[in-house]
Amino acid sequence: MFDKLDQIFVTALHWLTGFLPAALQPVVSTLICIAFVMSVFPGVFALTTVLERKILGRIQNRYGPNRVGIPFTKIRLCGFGQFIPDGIKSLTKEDIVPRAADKVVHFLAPVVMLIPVLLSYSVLPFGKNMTITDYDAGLLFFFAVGGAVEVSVFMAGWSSRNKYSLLGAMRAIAQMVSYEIPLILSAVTVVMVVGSLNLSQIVAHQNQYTYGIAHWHVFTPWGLVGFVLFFIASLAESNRTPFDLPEAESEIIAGYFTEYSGFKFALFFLGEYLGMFAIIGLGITLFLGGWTSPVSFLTWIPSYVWFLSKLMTIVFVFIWIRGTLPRLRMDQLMNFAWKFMLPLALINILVAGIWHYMAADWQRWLVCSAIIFGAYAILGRGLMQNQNFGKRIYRYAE
Amino acid sequence: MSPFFVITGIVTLLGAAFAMSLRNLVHCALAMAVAFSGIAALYLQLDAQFVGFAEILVYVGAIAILIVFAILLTRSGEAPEKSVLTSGWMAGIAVSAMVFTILGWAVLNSSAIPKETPPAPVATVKNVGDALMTKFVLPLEIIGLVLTAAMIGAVIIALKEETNNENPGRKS
Amino acid sequence: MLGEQIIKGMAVTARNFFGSYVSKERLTTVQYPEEHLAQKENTRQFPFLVYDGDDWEKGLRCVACQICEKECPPKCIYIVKSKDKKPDYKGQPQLYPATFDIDISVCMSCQICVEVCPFESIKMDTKFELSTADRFGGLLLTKDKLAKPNSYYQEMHPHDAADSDAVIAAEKAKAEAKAKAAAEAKVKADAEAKAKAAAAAAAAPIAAPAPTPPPAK
Amino acid sequence: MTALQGCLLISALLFAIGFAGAVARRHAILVLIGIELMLNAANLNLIAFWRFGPHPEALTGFIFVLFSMAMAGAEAAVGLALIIAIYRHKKTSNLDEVKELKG
Repeated sequence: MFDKLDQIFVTALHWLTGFLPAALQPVVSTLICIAFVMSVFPGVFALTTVLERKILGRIQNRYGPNRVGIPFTKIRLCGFGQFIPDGIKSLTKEDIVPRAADKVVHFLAPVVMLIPVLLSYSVLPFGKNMTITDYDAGLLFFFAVGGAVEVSVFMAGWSSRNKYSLLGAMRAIAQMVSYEIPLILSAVTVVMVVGSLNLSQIVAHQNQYTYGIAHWHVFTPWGLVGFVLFFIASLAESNRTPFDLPEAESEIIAGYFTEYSGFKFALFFLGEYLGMFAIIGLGITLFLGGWTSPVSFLTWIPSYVWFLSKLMTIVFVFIWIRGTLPRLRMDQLMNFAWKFMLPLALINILVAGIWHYMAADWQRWLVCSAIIFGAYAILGRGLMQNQNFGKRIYRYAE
Repeated sequence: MSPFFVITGIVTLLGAAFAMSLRNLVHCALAMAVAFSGIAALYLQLDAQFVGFAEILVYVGAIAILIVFAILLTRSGEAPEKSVLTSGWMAGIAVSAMVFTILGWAVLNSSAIPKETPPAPVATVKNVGDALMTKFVLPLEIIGLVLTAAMIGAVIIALKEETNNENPGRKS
Repeated sequence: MLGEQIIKGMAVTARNFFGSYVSKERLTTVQYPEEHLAQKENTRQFPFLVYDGDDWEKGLRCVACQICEKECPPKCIYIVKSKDKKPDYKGQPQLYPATFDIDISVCMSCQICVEVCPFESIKMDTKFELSTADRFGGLLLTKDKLAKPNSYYQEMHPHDAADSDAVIAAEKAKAEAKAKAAAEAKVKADAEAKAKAAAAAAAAPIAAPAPTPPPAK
Repeated sequence: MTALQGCLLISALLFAIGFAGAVARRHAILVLIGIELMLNAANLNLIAFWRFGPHPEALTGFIFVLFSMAMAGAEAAVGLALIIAIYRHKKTSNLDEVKELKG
């Protein structure tokens, strides 16, 4: 019974494509999968925009949006209909292109932003047997298409012919390039231990239980550090606070999409949130067991429910962090990436190697935890002692 | 040859042609990114997934961005007023056309080219990793060394020369 | 150690987040259309015309002197004098406004019309939810929409209303005294003293319903 | 025309385009782009011969391409650093103007 519920989407897909001739089946099945991704995740995006405003409001002791419900009725749904007027508003606004802008590049930038982001969903396992394309090198694919986002950011920033746009784009690219290294290095630990770049196999490796507790990678010393590093780097990759320098409102208006309005702005907004979900989904797959349940007696809950609830939990933490932390300065951002996260990620790779080759008993816990804790203490101390930046120098002020 | 392969090839070649012929350097760099994505798609159709993904990661994700940064740092983002071609451009294009003619003739008339398409080979990540760690372990190490040397060299070349104490910068 | 302060900060925001669901006192905002904040007494929005008695046409204090029309900085008042006359509260025959329009889309709530009015007939209202679908006709308030009873004014601005009532009472008393003086023209000095006494006496009982007026405003 | 010949033709044309651009354009960065295109043409050749050759299980061409990509990365980094250094020195990145060694 629960197995059937778990596999309901897979069965439905097979059932639907079963009516068609064999030559058409792969095409139609692909189209259905694309429709699935294009409907579920923008839906989650719409929900998250409201949720973000509500949670931020509650953190600041306000109500947040609580009015708009189902249109033409009195039902309010606690304001979760807010995304409908927001969407209508952004779709019907005037689309302004600056006169000096490079029209073609300006037009293409949001499209180029959205394509790699949507492509990256194709390798994520949303549930049991629910990976759209099970590439052998799925992880590499994810990072490869993630790199193409930088090109679109540059296109948006450069083509607008606006100093704020260009500054925002440069900041965004510098930040993405810097934080991609700890991101990939923290994912490498998982690849080392599992021995595969295939995301389904990474999840399958975590789908075992001892004493009723799952073998999630986050429950090991190297996995915990890897997850924390991955989490911080994914905050930076998706331009979220405290790493939202590329779109710091108080300094450079909206960064690289300052000159975008209407539908194109909505596309950027969508692309940014979808990118955030994708990278969270990857983090869940690598460290939080993907679609598996944490304890063995809850395995009857369908796998996609587990995936989505983990996704929403991490999105909540992202919003919580946004409501808590102020924005970093550019030098602090770079210091943190290169002087703290990169060494810690390298040490973590060493620890993962030690973990892999030591016998599975309490000694390896002790050794690995000791190395990681020592490294964290030393690196953290170094980072905190570097706080005296001296007198600020304004090079162009005189 | 499937039609999809032909289309990808045409896109790649168009991207390359635009990358070499547009006036604005940033457009050239973006067209180059298109050409590299096309090459990655060609690799995917030749059953070389790993190389295709690596191509996107290295060329689109890193080298295109690097080139774009260099364009902005050398302030050549705007199209120049003067001619963009060298003095001997006609000879250069003639030579390249000749190269293509000879290569094309050789490709079309070669007897060494097998007529039948062999079945798709398996290049899983595991195979590639095994090969890199056994047969090609020495080249791999050398590549690592070369990359490190290149990185350090690039940093040293691009580093600002220390002038007098006019701008001491932040104390760390 | 690194990260300690971050965790402390996260705890603070988490406390606020959950606390806002538990205790209503934490929430600082008001759910506006359903809940209103109490207004300050000196709130002013747009002018209205005061009338005495029950019939607004008869009791309108305005005599169409057009001072407010002339003084209005954005020129949002439009008055047409009547041809005939009707008795005012003193019994004197006076003109009255045949048309009295205020365009509140132009009005800037400066209160100058109130300051200059010698007849205590124009005052400031506190109604602010005046949005309408018709931006020209809907915001042009005519005489019938502007006229509001004195009791409404007393309720809205008790202190100011008491002042204005006192002024009117004094005027009335003065007028009565004058009438008396005209009747008893012969004993002038005596009548004047009497009138003063009557004025003092008349002020007290009429001002009584309102709270005690402050000495100076 | 077989698939291998198609690949080789595409790669030959790509090489010719890259070569023509590298020779005919005067901007240093464009020359670098031309060189990258030529390198990619060679890589495409290697992959095509690996795919259609007699011994694909040996993975020689495949791994050669991976190494050549790493080299291309190193080359681009050093080349662009040189261009930036020259620009800082001479305030131009036009190749016709930087042909003197004295400076």
